[in-house]
Amino acid sequence: MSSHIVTPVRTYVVIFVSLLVLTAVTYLVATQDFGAMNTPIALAVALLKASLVVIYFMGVRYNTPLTKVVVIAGFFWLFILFGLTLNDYLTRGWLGVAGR
Amino acid sequence: MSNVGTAPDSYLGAPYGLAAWLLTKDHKRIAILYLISITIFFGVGAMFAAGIRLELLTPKGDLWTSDTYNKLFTLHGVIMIFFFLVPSIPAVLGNFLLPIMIGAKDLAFPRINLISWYIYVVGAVITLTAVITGGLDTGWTFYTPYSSVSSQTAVTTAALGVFVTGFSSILTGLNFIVTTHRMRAPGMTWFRLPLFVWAMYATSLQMILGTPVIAITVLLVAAERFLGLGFFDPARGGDPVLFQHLFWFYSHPAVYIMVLPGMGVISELVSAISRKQVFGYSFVAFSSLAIAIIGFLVWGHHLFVSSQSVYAGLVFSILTMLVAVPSAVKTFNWTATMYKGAVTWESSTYWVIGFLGLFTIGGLTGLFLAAMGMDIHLSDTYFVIAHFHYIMVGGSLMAYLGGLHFWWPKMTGRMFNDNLAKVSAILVFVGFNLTFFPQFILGYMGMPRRYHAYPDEFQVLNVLSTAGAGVLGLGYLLPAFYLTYSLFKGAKAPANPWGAKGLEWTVPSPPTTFNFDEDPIVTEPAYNYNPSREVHVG
Amino acid sequence: MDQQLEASTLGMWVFLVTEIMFFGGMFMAYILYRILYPEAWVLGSHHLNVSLGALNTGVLICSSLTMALAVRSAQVSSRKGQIVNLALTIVLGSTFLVVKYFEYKEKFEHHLVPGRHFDMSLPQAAQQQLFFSIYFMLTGIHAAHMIVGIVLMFVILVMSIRNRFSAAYYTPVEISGLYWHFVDIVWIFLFPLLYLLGAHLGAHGG
Amino acid sequence: MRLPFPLFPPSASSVATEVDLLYLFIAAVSAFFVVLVAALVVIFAIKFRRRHPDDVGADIHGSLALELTWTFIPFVLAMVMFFWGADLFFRLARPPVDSMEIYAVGKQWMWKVQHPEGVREINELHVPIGRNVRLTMGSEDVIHDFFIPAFRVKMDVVPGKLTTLWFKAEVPGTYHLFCAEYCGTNHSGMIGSVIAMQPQDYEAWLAGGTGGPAVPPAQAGEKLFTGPNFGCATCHKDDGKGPGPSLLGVYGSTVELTDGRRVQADDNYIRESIMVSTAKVVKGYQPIMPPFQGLVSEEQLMQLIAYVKTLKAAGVAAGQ
Repeated sequence: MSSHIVTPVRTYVVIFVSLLVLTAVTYLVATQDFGAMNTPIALAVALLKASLVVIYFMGVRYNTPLTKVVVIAGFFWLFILFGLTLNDYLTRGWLGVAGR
Repeated sequence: MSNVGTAPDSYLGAPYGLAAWLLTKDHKRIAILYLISITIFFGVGAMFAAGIRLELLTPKGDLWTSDTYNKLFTLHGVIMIFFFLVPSIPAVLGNFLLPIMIGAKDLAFPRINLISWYIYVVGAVITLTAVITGGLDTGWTFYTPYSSVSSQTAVTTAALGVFVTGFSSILTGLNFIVTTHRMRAPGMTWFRLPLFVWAMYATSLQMILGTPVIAITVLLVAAERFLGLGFFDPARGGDPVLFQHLFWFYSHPAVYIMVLPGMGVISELVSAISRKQVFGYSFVAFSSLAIAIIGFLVWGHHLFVSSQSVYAGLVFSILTMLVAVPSAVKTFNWTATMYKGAVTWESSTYWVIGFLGLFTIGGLTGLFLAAMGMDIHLSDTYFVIAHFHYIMVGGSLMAYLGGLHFWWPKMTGRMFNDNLAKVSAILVFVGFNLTFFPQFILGYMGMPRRYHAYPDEFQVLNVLSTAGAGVLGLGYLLPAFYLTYSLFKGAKAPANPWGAKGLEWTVPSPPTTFNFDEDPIVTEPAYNYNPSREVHVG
Repeated sequence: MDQQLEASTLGMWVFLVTEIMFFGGMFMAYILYRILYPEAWVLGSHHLNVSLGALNTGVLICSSLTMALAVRSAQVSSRKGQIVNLALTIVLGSTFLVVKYFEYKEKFEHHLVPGRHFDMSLPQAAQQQLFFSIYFMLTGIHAAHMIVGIVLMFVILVMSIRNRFSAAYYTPVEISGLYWHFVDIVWIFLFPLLYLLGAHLGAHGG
Repeated sequence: MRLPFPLFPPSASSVATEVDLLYLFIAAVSAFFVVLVAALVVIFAIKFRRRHPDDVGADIHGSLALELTWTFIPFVLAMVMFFWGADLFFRLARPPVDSMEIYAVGKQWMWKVQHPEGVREINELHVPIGRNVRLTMGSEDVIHDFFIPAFRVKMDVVPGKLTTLWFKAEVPGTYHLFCAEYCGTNHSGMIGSVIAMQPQDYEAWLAGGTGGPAVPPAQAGEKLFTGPNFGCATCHKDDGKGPGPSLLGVYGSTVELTDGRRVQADDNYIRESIMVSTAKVVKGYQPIMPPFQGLVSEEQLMQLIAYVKTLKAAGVAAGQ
């Protein structure tokens, strides 16, 4: 980071419009029945929106690799929390012990 | 303490006065503020412990009522963990040493460092309010639905206290991480860092990743209790086991938050007493990170009999077994460091040997609890109590005291009575084993934890344990006298009284406000006791 | 100055990681109970006002744009740009809270606030109450973050008016911006997870 | 030399010696390493003591071979302990199918027990030796834990669900029963005894009958089921033509739900279907059953479940 890279206003506006469009997409998708896929689609769109904010508005694109590691680590630990907790609830009864 | 400063620009020198201390941004002064506050809380927690041990002298619950006894062990746990052990080494020794060890003038965010101390104090005051306004009887584990529905004590206030204190821990961790990344002196590469810094870094990772989860969890308990929201109460559709998952997601790593800094201290001490490189530097450094990361994957071993799924139990059990490996690696490396060293017999050596003995027992007894079939019998018994006291008191507290003695001359500019320190270390070691070793046997005999009264056949071991606690108490009380005495009458400390390596020993004792007169440039690896034969690094 | 900016930015990112974990605990409760009681979750979600939720999503996205532009104005040393954009951010953030207030008020009126007054005649009432507990906790903590953000923006605005920031020094603007965007991101997830569940199953209470 | 205190609790169940064996194995490994580390540290500290104030240690940085050795050996030992412990766990967690079933309810601060024949007791549990006994346990308030050290078994009793624990007593005698999960003020008073008896003594004890005629839980459950208070039988007709599904043969079967999921109809499924009746609705039926949470006590619930279990046998007998 020798000097600040100033993002052009145009980029911000493009991202802003994309976010609004994606919000509309989330809403429209939610009113259609995709069976079990409704939630994954909604989450994917939310993830895309969040990534746009993180990469452009929050400027991770221009940041040091360390910042990127920090962001990824945050989500990775969230995944550990969710994953290992659900590893309990979703595996009840797998090994032939009733209710466990 | 105003008469302690040696050099006119020592950090202990002007400006004097309470305001200058309470508004200081100097990491060394903040370390002293922490030292004073956690020592007070150690005293409070120790009094609660004495109350517990006295009650258990006799099988009948005849000293306190059940209610009082339950409050005693709860507050002993809450205060010792959240207000003493978690901040102990990081906030006192880490605060003082980390910037000096990496050749910096201060932490990255001095103001946040001070704020974190104030947050700690506010959290402590809130928790003490809970003690006065009804106490707390949930056990430090706050298990629901007892804590959120059944308990008649000041759970909401105490939860708020723990919640607030959590942010002190988070800010300290954040400060250390940024400091380690951004403030290292020229030439201070990652692999030239003292191992204490690696340990503090690993601890900080756990602090920032784990603490927020306990913060929100106790907040949910408070909301369930106070606002009537439902999260864990089965009567409101909730699942109490979810609380246990969220609680242990922090509280198991918290054990490593407490012991990793101790490991860092021992790495420094073992090298200094042997005047030798730490054996297998990179293995010791990376095992800290391995413990920090794997430590987050093992919390479910607290839930083997809680009705968690058997499959999850298997996963948590095998991961727990894995976390034993880096701890073993560290222990062997410390031992090997002493091989062909030039080992001193000053007091530091006593603390180190004491730590190695107690920590090894503590670590190995963890294997009993990690083996699922074994844990069914042992969980929630005195075996567990003995095990974690060996880790957290035998390990962390022993290392904390060892570190405090080792760096005392640096922090205060005074030498203490080394012989008394040896006596103290021996008393602590003997007293500790006498207190807690019988509890392993009690646990296997089946004595459950948190019991106010117990069957007669457990009495002999309980009496031994209480007697040991008396010896242990003496061992802890002794340093309070000779260390305080040294502040006034101790000999002036030279810059490097132990002949040790490390940047902190190149600056005066006590250091000046800005640590270094000119920014140091590092040209050699850590613990370079054999400079003539140095292999050039990098 | 660069090094100082870099350290502060890193510090803020590390803090945001702790925020992720903080919200993570509540999301964990959300995920688990949604898996255990999928129907109650759909039922509960139908009581939420999707239009107001969507409106608030739009409001927050706008505020993120003005926030980003405020940081940019500081980078190019435009005092006027900073003041205008920060003021807009404050206005938009407050709009969000006002909308949220009306949503909460509606829940109170319909006896959807967990506790003694909760409408136990609803189908799967206990589980719906769980949904609303999590709804109020998540949105409540989020709103608390918004309030902190707005206070922060006021401070930054005052500093901007006093001409404190320029291309050479704009660290406070930058790091409060990071915080603001983070709060926006939380809402980006909350909106579909709370409001849009099973919207395709029809019959959502407008 | 005789110690003034015992090192082991009585060993009175089929698994006790197995647990003790694993305990001794880990204890032996631990003792070996504690002695090894302690001896090395002390020997090094003496042998390599500083003889001159300026002495420094030898210039040794490490050894990859040693590092790998002391990574590998602990790893292997830990894995042995893992597999041994897991294997033991399975035997402790899976009740044999031929177990006799006893119901236990924990509440602040007592244990209430009911035998299959209907005999009830409080803070005591009489069991015959040589028979597999399965406890089905529920809690009326907070988390408790049923712990019998002499049998080396322990299981949390969690409100909102049913948990199980099994053992086979082998030595007659009276043993401690502890609550091992902290449950409030009188936690340490939530204790009792487990009395293991010769089968004929147990039969005599059952017949001896304390406190009125004993109604077996399944019979009590049938009364609740058909009685007017809950009125289960008005909807759950045996021919399946009522608004609710027939419960014949339901227990132990796999049930398909309205959303297509398939679940095992075990104790906890039946429990949930009564308490949170609309959480898992059987395919083809409407979610119209009222939830019984707060209306049915933990004991009544167990009786209802005991009754539903008997319906299985009746169904099979009638159907085939």
